[in-house]
Amino acid sequence: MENLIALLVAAPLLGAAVLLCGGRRLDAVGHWIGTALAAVSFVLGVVLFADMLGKSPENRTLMQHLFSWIPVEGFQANVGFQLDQLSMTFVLLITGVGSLIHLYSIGYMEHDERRRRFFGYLNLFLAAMLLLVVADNYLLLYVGWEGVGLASYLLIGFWQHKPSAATAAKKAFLVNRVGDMGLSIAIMLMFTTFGTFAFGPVFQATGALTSGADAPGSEGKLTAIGLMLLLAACGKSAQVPLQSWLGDAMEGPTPVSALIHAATMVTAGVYLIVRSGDIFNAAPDAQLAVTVVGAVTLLFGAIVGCAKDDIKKALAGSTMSQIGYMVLAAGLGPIGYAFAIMHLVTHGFFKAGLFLGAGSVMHGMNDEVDMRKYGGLRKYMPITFVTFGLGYLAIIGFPGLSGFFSKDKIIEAAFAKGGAEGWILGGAALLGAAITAFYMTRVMLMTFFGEERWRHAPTPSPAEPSVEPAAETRGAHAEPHPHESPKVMTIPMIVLAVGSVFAGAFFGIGERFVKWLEPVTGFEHGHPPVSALTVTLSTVAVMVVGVGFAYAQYGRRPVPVVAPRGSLLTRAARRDLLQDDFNHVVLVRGGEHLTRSLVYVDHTLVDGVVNGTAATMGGLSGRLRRLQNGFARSYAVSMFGGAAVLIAATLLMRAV
Amino acid sequence: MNPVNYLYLAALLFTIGATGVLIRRNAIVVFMCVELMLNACNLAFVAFSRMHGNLDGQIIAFFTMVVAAAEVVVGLAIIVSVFRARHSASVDDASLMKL
Amino acid sequence: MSASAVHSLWTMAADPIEKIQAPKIEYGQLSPTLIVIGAAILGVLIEAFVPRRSRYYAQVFVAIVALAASFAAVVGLAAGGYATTKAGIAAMGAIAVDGPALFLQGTILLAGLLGVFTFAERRLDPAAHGKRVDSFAAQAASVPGSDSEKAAVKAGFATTEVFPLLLFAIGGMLIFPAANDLLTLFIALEVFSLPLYLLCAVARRKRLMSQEAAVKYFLLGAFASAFTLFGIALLYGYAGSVSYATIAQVVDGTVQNVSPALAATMGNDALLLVGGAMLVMGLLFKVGAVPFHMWTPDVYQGAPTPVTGFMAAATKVAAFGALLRLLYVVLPGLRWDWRPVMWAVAIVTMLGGAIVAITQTDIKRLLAYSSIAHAGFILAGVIATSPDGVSSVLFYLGAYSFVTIGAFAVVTLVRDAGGEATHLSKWAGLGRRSPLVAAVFAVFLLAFAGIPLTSGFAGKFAVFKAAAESGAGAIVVIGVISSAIAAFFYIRVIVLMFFSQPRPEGPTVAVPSPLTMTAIGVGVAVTLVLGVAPQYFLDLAGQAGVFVR
Amino acid sequence: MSFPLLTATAVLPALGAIATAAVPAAKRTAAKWLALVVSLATLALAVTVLVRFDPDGARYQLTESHAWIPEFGVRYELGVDGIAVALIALTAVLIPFIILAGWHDADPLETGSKRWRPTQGFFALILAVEAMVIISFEATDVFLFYIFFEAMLIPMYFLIGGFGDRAHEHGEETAATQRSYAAVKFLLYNLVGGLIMLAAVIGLYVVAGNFSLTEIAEARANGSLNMATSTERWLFLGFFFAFAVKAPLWPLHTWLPNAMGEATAPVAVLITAVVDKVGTFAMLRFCLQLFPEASKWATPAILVLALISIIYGALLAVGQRDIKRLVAYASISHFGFIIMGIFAMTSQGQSGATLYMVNHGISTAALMLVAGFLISRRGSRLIADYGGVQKVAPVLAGTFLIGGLATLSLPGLAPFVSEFLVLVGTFSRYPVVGIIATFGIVLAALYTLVLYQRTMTGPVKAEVKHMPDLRVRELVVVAPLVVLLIFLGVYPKPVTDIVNPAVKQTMSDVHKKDPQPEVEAAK
Repeated sequence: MENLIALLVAAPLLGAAVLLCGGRRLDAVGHWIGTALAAVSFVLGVVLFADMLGKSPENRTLMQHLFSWIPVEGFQANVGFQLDQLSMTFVLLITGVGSLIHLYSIGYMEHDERRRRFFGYLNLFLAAMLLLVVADNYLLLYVGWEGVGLASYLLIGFWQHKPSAATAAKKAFLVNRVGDMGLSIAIMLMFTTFGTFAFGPVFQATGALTSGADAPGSEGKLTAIGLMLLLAACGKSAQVPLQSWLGDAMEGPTPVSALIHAATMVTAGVYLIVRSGDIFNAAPDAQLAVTVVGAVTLLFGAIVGCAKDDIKKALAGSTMSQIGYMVLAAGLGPIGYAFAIMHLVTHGFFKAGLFLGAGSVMHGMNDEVDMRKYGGLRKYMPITFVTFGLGYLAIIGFPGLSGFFSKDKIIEAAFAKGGAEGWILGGAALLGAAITAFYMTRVMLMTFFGEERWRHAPTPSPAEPSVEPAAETRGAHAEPHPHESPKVMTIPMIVLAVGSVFAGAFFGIGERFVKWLEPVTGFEHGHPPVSALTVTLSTVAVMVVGVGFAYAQYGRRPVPVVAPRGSLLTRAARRDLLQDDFNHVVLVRGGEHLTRSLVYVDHTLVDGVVNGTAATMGGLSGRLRRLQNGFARSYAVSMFGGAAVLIAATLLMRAV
Repeated sequence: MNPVNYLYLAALLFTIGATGVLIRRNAIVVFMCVELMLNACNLAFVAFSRMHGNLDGQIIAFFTMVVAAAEVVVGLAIIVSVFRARHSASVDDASLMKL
Repeated sequence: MSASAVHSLWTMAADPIEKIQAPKIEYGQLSPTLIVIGAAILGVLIEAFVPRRSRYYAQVFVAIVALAASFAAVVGLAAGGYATTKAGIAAMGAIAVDGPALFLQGTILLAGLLGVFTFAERRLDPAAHGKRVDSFAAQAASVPGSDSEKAAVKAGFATTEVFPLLLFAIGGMLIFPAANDLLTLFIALEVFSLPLYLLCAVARRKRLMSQEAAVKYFLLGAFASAFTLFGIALLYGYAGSVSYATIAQVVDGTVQNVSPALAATMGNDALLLVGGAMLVMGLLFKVGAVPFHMWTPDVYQGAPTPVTGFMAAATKVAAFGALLRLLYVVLPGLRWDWRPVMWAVAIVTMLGGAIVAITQTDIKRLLAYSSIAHAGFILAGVIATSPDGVSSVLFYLGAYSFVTIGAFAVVTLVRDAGGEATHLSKWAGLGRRSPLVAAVFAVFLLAFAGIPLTSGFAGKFAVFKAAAESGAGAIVVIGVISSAIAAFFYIRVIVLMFFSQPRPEGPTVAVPSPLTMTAIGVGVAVTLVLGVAPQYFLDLAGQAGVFVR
Repeated sequence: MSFPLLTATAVLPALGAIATAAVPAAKRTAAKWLALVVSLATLALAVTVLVRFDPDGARYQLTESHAWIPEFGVRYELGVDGIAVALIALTAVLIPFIILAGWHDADPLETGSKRWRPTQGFFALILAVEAMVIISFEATDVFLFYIFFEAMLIPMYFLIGGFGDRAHEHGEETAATQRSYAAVKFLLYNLVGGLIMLAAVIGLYVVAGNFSLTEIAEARANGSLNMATSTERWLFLGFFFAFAVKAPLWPLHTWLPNAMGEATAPVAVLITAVVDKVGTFAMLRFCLQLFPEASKWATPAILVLALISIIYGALLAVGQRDIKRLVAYASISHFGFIIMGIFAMTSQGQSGATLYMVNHGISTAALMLVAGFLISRRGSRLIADYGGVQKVAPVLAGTFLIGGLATLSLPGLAPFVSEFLVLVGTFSRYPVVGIIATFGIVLAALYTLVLYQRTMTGPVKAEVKHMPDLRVRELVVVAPLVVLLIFLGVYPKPVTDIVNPAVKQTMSDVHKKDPQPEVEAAK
C-alpha cells in the first residue's frame, strides 16, 4: 500500500516530464496524456482511501520512508511520506478537482498552440501539490511548497508575451518567496530547538517542551515558529498582508485560476497551519495572530470582491475572503481545525465550479471579463447558469447547500472562542457572510440577469488589460455570440455543482467529517455564548440582507456599462484597498532607488578606492620622475646629499 | 706639527672639490674638481701613513695617482668627443635624456 | 765642523735597507682573473697588429675562449674545494678565494660570455655598404654626422676595441668581489669602471645620447669613486691598515700589539663610521641604490643596448659581492650601526624604483628603474646578516643577471628606421606581429615581477625569507608591496604587447644570428629552470655562503 | 610506490595544453578536438580518484611526497580529502563543457586565415588553468599550493584579456580596451592578494620551519608548535586576504564583474565556477587548519562581510543592465553564502559550504553558458536588447529558466540543498545572521525573475525574431548540467557522504562542536 503514495506523486510528475521534454511530436495527444495521468493519481488516491477506510481510525496513518535525502552531521533530512486522514482529504480534493479541471482545460485551451506545455505545467502542479500534502517532514513539504509556487508562476505567466501576465507571475512568485522565507526560518528554528523537522518527532518534542518545565521561554520559541509558519501561510494563501498577488494571478488561464488559485494551492496555508496544530496549540499568541489575520482577510477580500467588475477578480476577492474563514477557523485551535478543512473542501467544490462557470462565460463571450458587458446570459448558456447558480447558492451559505454547513460551523466556532475575542471574531465572520452574499449576488445579477449589455458593446477597452490573447484567434472584435460551452467543459462544471450542493450536508450531518479528521487534528466542542441555533439563524438573516442589498442595487436598477466613479471606499477597493499602491511606492520604488544608488556606490566608492590608489601611484610617480631632470650636476647633488645623510645617520646611530 | 691638521686640510680640499663638482658647469673643470678630491684623499693617506708610521698610505697614494692619470685619459677622451660633437663642454647642455 | 756634521745639516741617515722578500703569488688560485686580463692585453695587441678585416673574428674568438677558460678555471677551483674547505687568502692578502668570490666570479663570467655574444651580433643593423655591422660606432672618435664618420662607415670600420674593453671590465669585476684589502678594492673598481665609461660612448646609432650617457656616467662615477677613496683613507686612518682582516680585528677590538698611534685613532669612532659610510656609498652608487641611482636611467638608456645589458647584470653582481664582503667581513663589528641605515636605503630603493617606473615610456629606462627596484630587494637580503642572507643574495644575483641580459637582448631585436625602437608605444601589438619574441619577453617580465615558476620568484622568496628570519618583517612587507607596484608596470608592457592594436608603422623584429639567440635562449632556460627546480643552485649558493677572513 | 594518480590528474591537462598549443595553425579543429579529448581523459582520471577515495579512510589519501626545494623546506606533497575530491571532480566535469561551449569563441574573424593561432592558445590556456586548479586542490604543501595559486593567474589573465565576445555593443576598439582593463584589474587584484599572502607564507616558514600542511596542523594540534596570538592573527590575515580577493568577498569583489563581463561566457564560467573555488577551498583547508584560533577570532568580522556580500551582491545584481555582470554579482552573493557557511563553524555550515561550491559551479555554468549562447546570437550583453525570446527559442528559454531557478536555489534543484544547509548551519550558531541571510533568497528570486522576464517574456523584439533555438552542440553542453542539477537536488547523498568526514575533521581542527538542540526529540 505504502508504495502507492510514491506512485501517487510520481504519476503526474512523469506526465510533466514527458510533456515538457517530449517536444512538438506530442502536441496532438499531450492533453490526453496529462489528463490520463491526473486521473491515474485520482484512482490511486481512491484506492488508498478505500484501504484507509478499512482500518480503525487510530491507525489509519501510512508512513513510508523512501531514502535519506540530506544526511549531514546532526542534520538528517529524509524523503518520506505520511498519509493520514488530513493528507488523504487533500489528496482526494487535489486529484479529484484536478482531474476535472484537466478535462475542462482540454476544451478551454483547445485553440492554444502551446496546450501541451499547459498540461505539462498542470501535471507539475499536481505532483508538487501532492508532495506538499503527503510529505512527512517540513523540509520535504517545503519542496512541494515551492514546487506549487513554481507551477503557479509558470501558469500565471502562461501567456508570456503579455507583459501583464509576466509581471503578475513574477509578483506571485516574489510575494510567495517572502512567505517561504518564513517557512524556512520556521524550519531552522525547529532544527535548533528540536534537532529535527519531521512531523512526528517535532510534535512529540513540542509536547515534551510544553509539559516538561525544563525549558523556560520555550513558549516564546514555539510562538516564533508559529508566527513564521503563519507568515508562510499568508504568502501561499494570499492572506493580509501578502494577499496582493492573488488578484493579478487572474492573468492566468481560467482553469488555472480555478484549480490553483481557488481550489487547492491557495489553501496550502490552511493545511500548513492545521498540520502544525500541535505547535499552535502550545503557542496561544501565535494562534491569536492567526485568527486576526483570518478575520481581517475575510473582510478585506470580501470588500475587494464587491468592487471588482472583472468577474475573475471578483471571484479572486471572494477566494481571499473564504480562505480568511478557513484561517480564522484554523486559528481557533482544535475547535476549528476540522471545520477549516471542511470549509476548504466544500469551497474547493463551489469555488472551482464558479471559476469554471466564469471561464465558460468568457469562452462564450470572446473572453470578455468585464461583468458590465455581460447581462441576461442565462438563456444563452443554461448549463453554465445552473451550475454557476448552484455554486453561488453554496457560497453564500444558502441553507442546505454545502457552504451553509461549513461556514456556519466556523462562525459558531468563532463565537465559541469566548470573551471579547469571540464576539469580535464572530462578528467579523458574520459581517463577512453578509458581504459575501452581497458581492456574489452582484456577480450573479450582473452576469446572468438584467438587459443584454453586450449587444453593441464596445470591444474590450484598452483600459482593461486582462484580455486573454486567444481573443485574436477567436475574432474578438465582432459582436459576441454567447453560446454554451462544449461537453468537455460542461461535464466538470456539473460534477462540481453536484459536489457543491451535497458535500456540505454529507460532511456536516452527524459530524461525519469531524470524526474522520479527529485522530489527526483532535477536536473539542465549542460552547458559543449564544445557542448554535441563534448563530445559524443570524447567519441566514445576514445572508438574506446581503442578497437584498445587492438586488436593490443591481437587480432593480440597470447596470451602467461604464463603471460609475463610486464612493471613496469603492475606488479604494477597486485598487485592492491601495495595498498595491503602497507596495509600489515603498517596495518597488524604494528598491529601485536603493539598487541604483548601490550601483553608483559600487562604481564610485568601492571601485573608486582601487582605481584611486592606482591614480595616486601614477601621480606620485609623475612627480618623483621630475627629479630626474637630466642634469648631471643635480644628480651629483643628490649623491652628495645622500652621502651626507648616510654619514649623519650612521653617526646618529652610534650616538643613540 | 700635529698631522691631524693635514687631515683637516684634506677634508677641506675634498669639500672644495665636491662643491666644485656641484657648482661648475664646464665638464673639464668639474673633472678637475674630482681630481682635487682624489688629491685630498692622497693627502689624507700620506698623513695617516705618517701617523701610523707604516708605508701603506704612501703606496696607496702612488696607486691613486696612477688611477687619476687613467681617469684623465678616459675622461678627457669622452669629454673631448662630446665637445667636438656639441661644440660645448657644459655638462648642462648634455641633457637629452631626462625624466 | 766635521763633514759628517755638515752633511747631517741637509741629510739624515736612512735606515739600513733590509731585503724585500719577493711576494708570493698563488697563480693557480688567481688564474680566472689572470686569464681574462691576459686575454684583454692580447686583445689590445690584436688591435695593434691584426689586419682590420679579421680583427673582429680574432677578438670574438679570443674573448669567448678566454671567458670559457676562465669559467672552467673557476669551476675547477670550486671543485678543488677552494669554495669551502680550502678557501683562503691569496696574493699576500690582496685577494680572497672563497665561496662567494668563486660563485660571483662564475656568474660574472657567464654574464660576460652572453655579453660577448650580444656584442658580437652583426645581423640586426642593416648592412652598411655591404658589410654587416654591429651595434657599435664605426669610429668612436669621429664626430657624429661628420664626413669622417661617413668615411669610416664606408670603409667598413668597426670598433673592435669593445672586446678588450669588455675583457678588462670583466677582469676588474672578477677582482672586485674577491678583493680582500681596500686598495685592491679601489683598483678593481677603477679597472672595471673605466672601460665601462668608454663602452657607453660608442653606440652606432643615437651617438649623442650615447656620449651624453658616457659623460654622465664618467663624471658621477669619478665623483663616487672619490668618495670611496676618501672613505678608504679614513678607514686606513682608523685601523692603520687596509687589509680587511686587520680592520675587522681593530673594529671588534681583538687586535694584538696596539701601537700608540693606533690606540689613538682606534678610539676615534668618527673615522670608522664616516669612512665606512663613504665607502659603502661608493658601492651603493655602483649597485644603483636610491639616492645614488640617478645615473642609472640615463646611462642605461644612452648606452648601446648590449653594453647596458652586460652592465646591468655584471656590475650589480660585482658591486653586491664587494658590498657583502665589506659588510660581512670588515664591518660586522658595527652591524648595529649600519643595519638601520641600510634598512632605510633598501626601503627607499625598493619603493622609489618601483613607483617611478610606473610612468616610464622608454623600455630601457623602464628596465633601468626596475633594476633599481631589484637592487632594493637584494639589499633586503644583504641586511639579513646571516649565512642565509648571503646565499640568498648570491642566488638572486645569479638569477637576476640572466633575466636582465636576456631582456636587453630582446630589446635589441625590436627595431625601426632609427635603430632600436625603445619607445613603449612602438611595442604595441608586438604579440600579434611576432608572438614568439613577445612571449619570451613576457617570460622575462614575469620573472622580474616575481611570478611563481620563474627564477624571479625563487630569488625573491629566498631573499625575503632570509630577511624575515633575521627579524626584518617590515622590510618583507614593504618589499611585497613594492613588488606589487612593480608588477603593475611589467603587466603594462605585457598588455601593450598582447592586447593593443599593432601600429601600422610599427617596428619590425629583426631575426638575430645564433649568437643573440643563444643569449636569449640561455636566459629563458635559466629563468625557467631556476623557477621550477632551483634546489641545485640554492645548494650551490648555500655552500658558497661563507666568507674567508 | 603506486601509480601517482594525483600527479597524473594534474599533469595530463598540462601536457594536453602544450600539445594543443603546438598544433599547427591550419589544423585549428584538430586542436579543439585534442583539447576536448584531453579534458575528457582528465575527467576519467578524476573519476578514478573519486572511486579510489575511501570516505572513511585516512584524512589525506592517494598521498604523494617527494623532496622538492629542501632549502625552503618545500616538498612536493599531494593528498586529497573529501572536500578536495569533490572540487577536483567538479573541475574535471566542467572543463569539457567549457571547452565545448567555447568551441567557436576563438575562431579567426575572417575564415580561412592561415596564420591564426589564438584558437590553439585559447584551448591550451583552458587546459593549463585546469591543471593548475587541480594541483592546487591536491597540494598539501602550503608553498606548492601558493605557487600554483599564483601561477594560475597568468593563463587566466590571457584568457580574459585575449578573448572577448564576438560582437560587442560598442565596437571592437572599446571592447579591446575594456577587456584589457578587466584583465589587468583581475591580475593586479589577485597579485596583490597573492603577494600579501607571500609575506604570510614566509612568516609561516619562519614560525613553523616547513610548509607541510599535515605536519604543521599536527604540530599545532599536539601543541609542539604554538604561535604567539598576534603572530597567528597576522599570518591568518595574510592568507585570508588573498583568499578573500579570489573568492571574492566584499569589498574586494570589484574585479569579478569586470572580468566576467568582458570575458567570453565559458571563460567567465571558468573564473567563477572553477578558479574562484580555490579561494573558498583554501579558506576551509588552510585558514582553519593552520590558524584555528585566529579563524575563530576573525569569525565575527568575516560573517559580517559575508552577510554584506550576500545582500549587497544580490541588490547590485538587481541593478545591472548587463546579463553577464548580473550573473557576476549573483555569484558574489553566493560566495557570501559559501564563506558564511565556512565560518559558521558548524557541520551543517561547512558541509553546506562545500556542497555549495560544487552546486554553484554547476548552476552558474548552466546559467552563464546559456546566457553566452543567447549573447552570441544577438551580439549584445544588454538585457534591454532582448525580449520575447521564449516565443522564438523555447528550449533556450527553458534551459535558461532552469539555470535561473537553480540560481535562486529552488527546492528540488541542487543549490537548494547547500543553501539551506548553510543557512541552518549559520542559524544554529548565529540566529540573527542566519535570518538576515535568508533575505538573500528573496532577492535572488527578484534578480533572476527580473532577468528572465525582461529577456525571455513579453512581446518579441524585432532583433530576436529570427533567433535560432539551441543547436545540438549547445544542447549537449546544457542538458547534462541540467540533469546534474536535478540529480544532486534530489539525491545529494553521494557528495555529502564524501564530504562529511572531512568536515568532521575540520571541525575538530578548530575545536568546535555543533550547538545542541534544546530538546532532544525522540528520533
